[in-house]
Amino acid sequence: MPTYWNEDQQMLADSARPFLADKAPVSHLRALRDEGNADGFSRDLWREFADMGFTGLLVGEEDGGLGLGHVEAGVVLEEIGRNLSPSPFLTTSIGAVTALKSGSPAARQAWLPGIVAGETVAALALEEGARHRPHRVATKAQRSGNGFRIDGAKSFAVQAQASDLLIVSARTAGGEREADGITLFAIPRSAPGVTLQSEMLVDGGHAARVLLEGVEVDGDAVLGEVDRGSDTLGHVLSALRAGSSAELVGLAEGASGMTLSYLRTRKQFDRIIGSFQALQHRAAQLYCEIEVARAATLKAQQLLDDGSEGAHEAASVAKAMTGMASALAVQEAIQMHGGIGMTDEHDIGFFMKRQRVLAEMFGDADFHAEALARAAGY
Amino acid sequence: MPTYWNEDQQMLADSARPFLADKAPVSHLRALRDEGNADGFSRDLWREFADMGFTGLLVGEEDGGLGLGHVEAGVVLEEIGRNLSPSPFLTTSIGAVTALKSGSPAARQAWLPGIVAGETVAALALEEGARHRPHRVATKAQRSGNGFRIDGAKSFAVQAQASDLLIVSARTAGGEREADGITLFAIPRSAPGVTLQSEMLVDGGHAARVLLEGVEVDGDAVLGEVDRGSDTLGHVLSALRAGSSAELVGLAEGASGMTLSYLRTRKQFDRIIGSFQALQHRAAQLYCEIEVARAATLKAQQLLDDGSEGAHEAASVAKAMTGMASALAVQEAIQMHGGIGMTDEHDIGFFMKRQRVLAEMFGDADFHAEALARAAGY
Amino acid sequence: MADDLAAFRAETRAWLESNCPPEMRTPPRSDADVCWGGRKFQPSSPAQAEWLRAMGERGWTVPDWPAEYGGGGLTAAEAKVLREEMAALACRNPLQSFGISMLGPALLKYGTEEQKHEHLPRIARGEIRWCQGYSEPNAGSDLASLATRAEDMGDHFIVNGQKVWTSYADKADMIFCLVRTDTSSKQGGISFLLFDMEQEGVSTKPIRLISGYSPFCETFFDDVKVPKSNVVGEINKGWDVAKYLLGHEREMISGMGSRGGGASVPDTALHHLGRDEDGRLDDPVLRARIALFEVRSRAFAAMAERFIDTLKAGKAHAAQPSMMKYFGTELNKQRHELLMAAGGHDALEWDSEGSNGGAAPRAWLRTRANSIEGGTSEIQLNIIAKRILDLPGG
Amino acid sequence: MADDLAAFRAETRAWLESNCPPEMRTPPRSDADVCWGGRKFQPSSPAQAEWLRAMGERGWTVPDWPAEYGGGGLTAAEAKVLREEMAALACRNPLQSFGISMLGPALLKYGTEEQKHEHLPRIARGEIRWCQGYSEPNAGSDLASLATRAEDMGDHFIVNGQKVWTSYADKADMIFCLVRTDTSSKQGGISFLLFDMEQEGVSTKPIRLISGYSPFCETFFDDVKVPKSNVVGEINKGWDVAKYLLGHEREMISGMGSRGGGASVPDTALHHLGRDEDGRLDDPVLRARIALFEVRSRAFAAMAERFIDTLKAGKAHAAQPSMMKYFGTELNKQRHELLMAAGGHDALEWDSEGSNGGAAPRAWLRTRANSIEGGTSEIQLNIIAKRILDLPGG
Repeated sequence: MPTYWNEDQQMLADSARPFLADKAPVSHLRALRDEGNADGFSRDLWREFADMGFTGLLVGEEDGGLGLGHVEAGVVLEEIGRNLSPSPFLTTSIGAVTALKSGSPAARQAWLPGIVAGETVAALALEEGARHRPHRVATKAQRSGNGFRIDGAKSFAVQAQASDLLIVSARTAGGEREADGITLFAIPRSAPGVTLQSEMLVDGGHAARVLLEGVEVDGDAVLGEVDRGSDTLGHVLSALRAGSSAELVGLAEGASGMTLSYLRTRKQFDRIIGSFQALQHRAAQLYCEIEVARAATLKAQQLLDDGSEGAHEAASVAKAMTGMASALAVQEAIQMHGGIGMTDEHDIGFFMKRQRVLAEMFGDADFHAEALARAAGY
Repeated sequence: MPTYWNEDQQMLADSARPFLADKAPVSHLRALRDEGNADGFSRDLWREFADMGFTGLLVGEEDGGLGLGHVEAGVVLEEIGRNLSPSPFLTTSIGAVTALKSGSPAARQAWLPGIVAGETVAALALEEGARHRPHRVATKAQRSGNGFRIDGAKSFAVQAQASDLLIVSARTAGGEREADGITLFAIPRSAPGVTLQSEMLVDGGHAARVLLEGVEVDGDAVLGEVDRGSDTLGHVLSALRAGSSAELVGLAEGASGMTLSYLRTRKQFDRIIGSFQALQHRAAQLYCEIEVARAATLKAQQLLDDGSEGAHEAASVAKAMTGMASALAVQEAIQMHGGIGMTDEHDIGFFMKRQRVLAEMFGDADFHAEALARAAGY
Repeated sequence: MADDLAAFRAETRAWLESNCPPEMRTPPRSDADVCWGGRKFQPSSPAQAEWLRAMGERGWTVPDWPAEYGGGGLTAAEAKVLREEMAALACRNPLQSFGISMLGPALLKYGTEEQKHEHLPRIARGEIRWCQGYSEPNAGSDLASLATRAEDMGDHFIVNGQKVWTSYADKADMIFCLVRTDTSSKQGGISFLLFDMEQEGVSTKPIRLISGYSPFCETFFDDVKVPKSNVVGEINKGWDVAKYLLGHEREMISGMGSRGGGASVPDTALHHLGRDEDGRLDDPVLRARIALFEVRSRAFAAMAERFIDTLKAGKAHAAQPSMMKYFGTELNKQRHELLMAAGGHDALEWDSEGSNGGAAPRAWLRTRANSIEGGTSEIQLNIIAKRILDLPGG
Repeated sequence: MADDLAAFRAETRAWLESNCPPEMRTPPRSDADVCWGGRKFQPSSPAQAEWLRAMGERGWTVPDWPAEYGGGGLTAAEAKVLREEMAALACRNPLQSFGISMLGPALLKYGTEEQKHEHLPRIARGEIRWCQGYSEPNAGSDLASLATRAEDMGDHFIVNGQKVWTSYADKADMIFCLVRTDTSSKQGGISFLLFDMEQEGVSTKPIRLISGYSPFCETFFDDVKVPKSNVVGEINKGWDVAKYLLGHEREMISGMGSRGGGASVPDTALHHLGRDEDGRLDDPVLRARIALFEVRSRAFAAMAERFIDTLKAGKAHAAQPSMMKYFGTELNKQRHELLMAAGGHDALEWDSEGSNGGAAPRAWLRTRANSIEGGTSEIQLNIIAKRILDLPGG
């Protein structure tokens, strides 16, 4: 498969780009933040995502979706990243949909139509500590009746407050740091015993601590196999890592595009500052970083769509590389904008804030470099 | 104590600088290499070091030396670094002399006069693996008569082939990776059972693998206390780390000075290349790195001379920081010189080669960052 | 002389032990807990007020200024002993002040006797809080193109114009300010004025930053009257004063690279991430990045000490503050990038109680300005290249 | 069409399995074990000669060149399949050649039919080894100031002058060379000539590098006679050919960032340093630096694949080779810095048997030239800034 977009994918980009630039530019995020919107995103926009077909992009045609792949999801995510458009797309249409693909017919029937319609929002409750460590699961799920009883606490569940569905990892066997013995569950946000404590994040989004106290679910809530949830979790995380990588590529491009425009017009000491060679070289280095990150991301998406074994590692490479490239992008953007870039009034600061959240989610460069080293046996 | 040279130290620098620039500039190193000199240094120069008082700089006045400290040793080493002057100064006058300070009167009497006179050369046989790990000692010293019998193999003993005296770490107790149970010995190079296998290094110096087979020494050969050699070893290594840091500061300055001269005169595209802003910024960044490395080095020397507890960590900071700063210095030097810098005919390549050896000796930045992290308890 | 110093050290230690309140031997809990003095000063605790009074009375807020101007009159060696002993007892800096770090040195060099006697003692005692009026809209790092005009009315000037990035202008009592008194030359026509912020015609408007804080203001001058006796240095030669002062500003900002009162990066990481089975920080790659950072941080602490020593001894290159400013602020940015990684998800919280009101991300965002304010990193590198390394102009 | 490709893949795999000798399915043991072809070619093994013959006969040394010029005539998709299958079987590149990577593409675009038929098949079969005569003393990266003159003698030129940094000139059969045919304009008066290195008036002198190797020569022309039919493109318009070709050179050098045949950094480190009690590489900070490097290296491998794909599809920006050259060579330098750290003391040995003749330090030193030869990193960054990012000239 050639490692560039085919015509259909290019057409999707051609429709996603004006849609997001028009409906959800940075001013949209700013307005939500300034009005103190408790969801952190617009439900109207989410329904418009549905009208565009984005919500069900990864959902199979048999379940009412478009049946497209991770490359296409990445096309949309890149535009989301470029515009910092807040939406549940990544968590719901990538994360939850990938998880639900391993679910029972009942679970799919229960949740997918609402997601496709832009009515249902899902959140991921997969973390318990201060950094991404998806296999450290202390939350317990014990057999109870013909289902399970779940007790524990999950942290950093982004957009959980606004959600209808929680994808929860819990331990059905094994010790706290073992990959084996994890099971994934689809739990209604409204289930008795679920309580949330939501906090605003640096980027204007919201994340919750999720308390699970005697939450009862039946067997249909299990996604994938009992005790073998780390397989399903692996697929969900690789999809999310490739997806957040695409969003970070778009974000990095958005920040660097804004910076390049500034460099081409701003004058200091009677010269266009973009003509200073030191800035030119840094801008060129940043360009290279972003291009390499983009290539790594597309590779991961293609391998995921192929169902290739190498997809998990490729997703780690992509997430680590985009994390580093986008960090450089926002740092250089702020520095090159000078004082104006430090003001809340200017949009560029939003890029730095969003980058930090996205880079941390699903593992940063430190996490993935370590994971790849372990996988390579050193 | 103010953290700059006092008048006496400045005077020492004023005499060391022309002496080394005159007697042992880079052309001296080149000549030794081209003639295939097996020692890798000039014995005549070593005797001239003695005439200058350098050889016995750290030796107490009661033992015929100048009784000066590590700051003064650093003054000389900086000029050695700037000129890439090959000599046994670091190993003999810093390493061996510091070790012999913990030796018996007999050991001091046996070796110090020759060192002060520039007749005796000492080598350090403290390594066994591919990187600096001074506490991994498998070489065994077993009680035998009123002395010890030593068996084992040491690696990377610089200038051992040309030496009269070997400072050897051996295990008198404990397991292979324990700090306790190490003892240091002063062993004549000519002792029965000592054999060497010497190889040329990238910088034109020589290092040997030292085989010790049933080498018999008496109790006077012990430096410091039996089983407590890691104390003595700690002092020797801190002295060597501060010393090699000073040499690296001089080396970095030598390389960057040569590069700045080139930048100020070389033209390309009809412009002095030193006027290109991208190169100016990189040169300025390098300047900062070297200045910070210099400050860290002086701090370590002063703490060593004070006998302060913090000296060991300060020496680690200095060695790590000078390792990184000098690496940048030689890399930028080669790159900014362009093609001419890649030719053997030009001197700048010698700086890159020597830097690599010095940075590796007594632990590089990786080693010392790790050591400091462990010491800080994380 | 070594004996004298030892005696001075003992006395100093004894005085600090009996005069520094225990509450002032802990790091400030937040920015609001730092003492800036001034007419509007509201002590965060009685101890804070007492500590300022005791130190100010002795002139030890400015230990090396002459005693006749309210300083401590200490030698360089004595001042170093005082710093060391304060560090040993973890005494807080009694007074953070642009008067001390910027205006004071400029007045000592360029001020008239009247100006020195009027302003320096009040700076030393923290009675007047100063702000700096250099930058203007559209001027950025390019100070020479400044446009605020001061019209010569005989015995006074009438000032009109606008400043920007005026640090804490809304909290300051007085301003030292660059104004254009001659439009015929760029750097030659600038004068250095002092005036009161409470008088008519002066207004300020805080600028909200990405951190959510507003340490800077826009400041507007509308027919502000300033007597000519308030010019520091010669009329039209304010640029010399400004440059001298900039060096001292950079010196101050460069101090940010040293850890100051904040939590250490390793401790923060251990707190959030814990240890692995071997007792090491449970994130191996981050741990290595922190370890390499700590090397640089500790080396820079040695540099900061050396810089002060050489400066006080008159041995520092005139452009050395640029080097300190560049390295210190870049290091501080790296420090906060690592603190954010060390804090992980926790450090992303913006407003919550558990996050102390989002202290970590706000401090992180604040540091990004360090390499912009007071002359960008790029300006500092230009200065080093030209003035220290003697590289030719473009 | 997918079916056709699958069939082609199966055939290719089968052919490679029966035609690629087992010895050619291991990485070259050293530089001397790489096949460059040419009149003076001394195969390091019968297998090497056989592999070149088999691939050359099929045109698969240059799979996407037209069959009529000795190429494989494959489509872009087929050529990719061939690359993938060769990688899967670990087949060596049968022929390393400046004729393939540089001159060939230029001849295909600018050559006459006669030139194509004369040179391309012999390049494909490895019969003629080419070298490149671009750089001159005192010209460095500034090719436009070149001084080698070609005097017009009617049906031929007489060439006089000197080249430098001529890669393997002492081993080459022929040279493609830039010469000045008109002194009135800088870039406009340059022509692109082909001629034989064995003829009278051509001499070469290897340049010893810091690695101890001499891959480059000084090359001297003393009244060398070159027929006018050996001009590629138009007379005085050689600059266009040269620029086109430089892009392909950068493409080739950028490939150095990918690992190629060498040992991996983690494996080298494990070999020299071993594992700690937890089975991790026994040097935690180095391990982390390697892990972060491996991310970049693997990401760049994806970039290299994408670059080739977009290039073959005509979708790559004309200045994209500059990006590949810059990133690839910088990455390769980092790789060798890490290999040196991984090798520790062992990697410092220069001439010993155990160190394979100092292979590690020599390779390390050799890589430092990667970011200088073929246009420095600084030149590539200038090109990216101006031609891709559209930033204004100084």
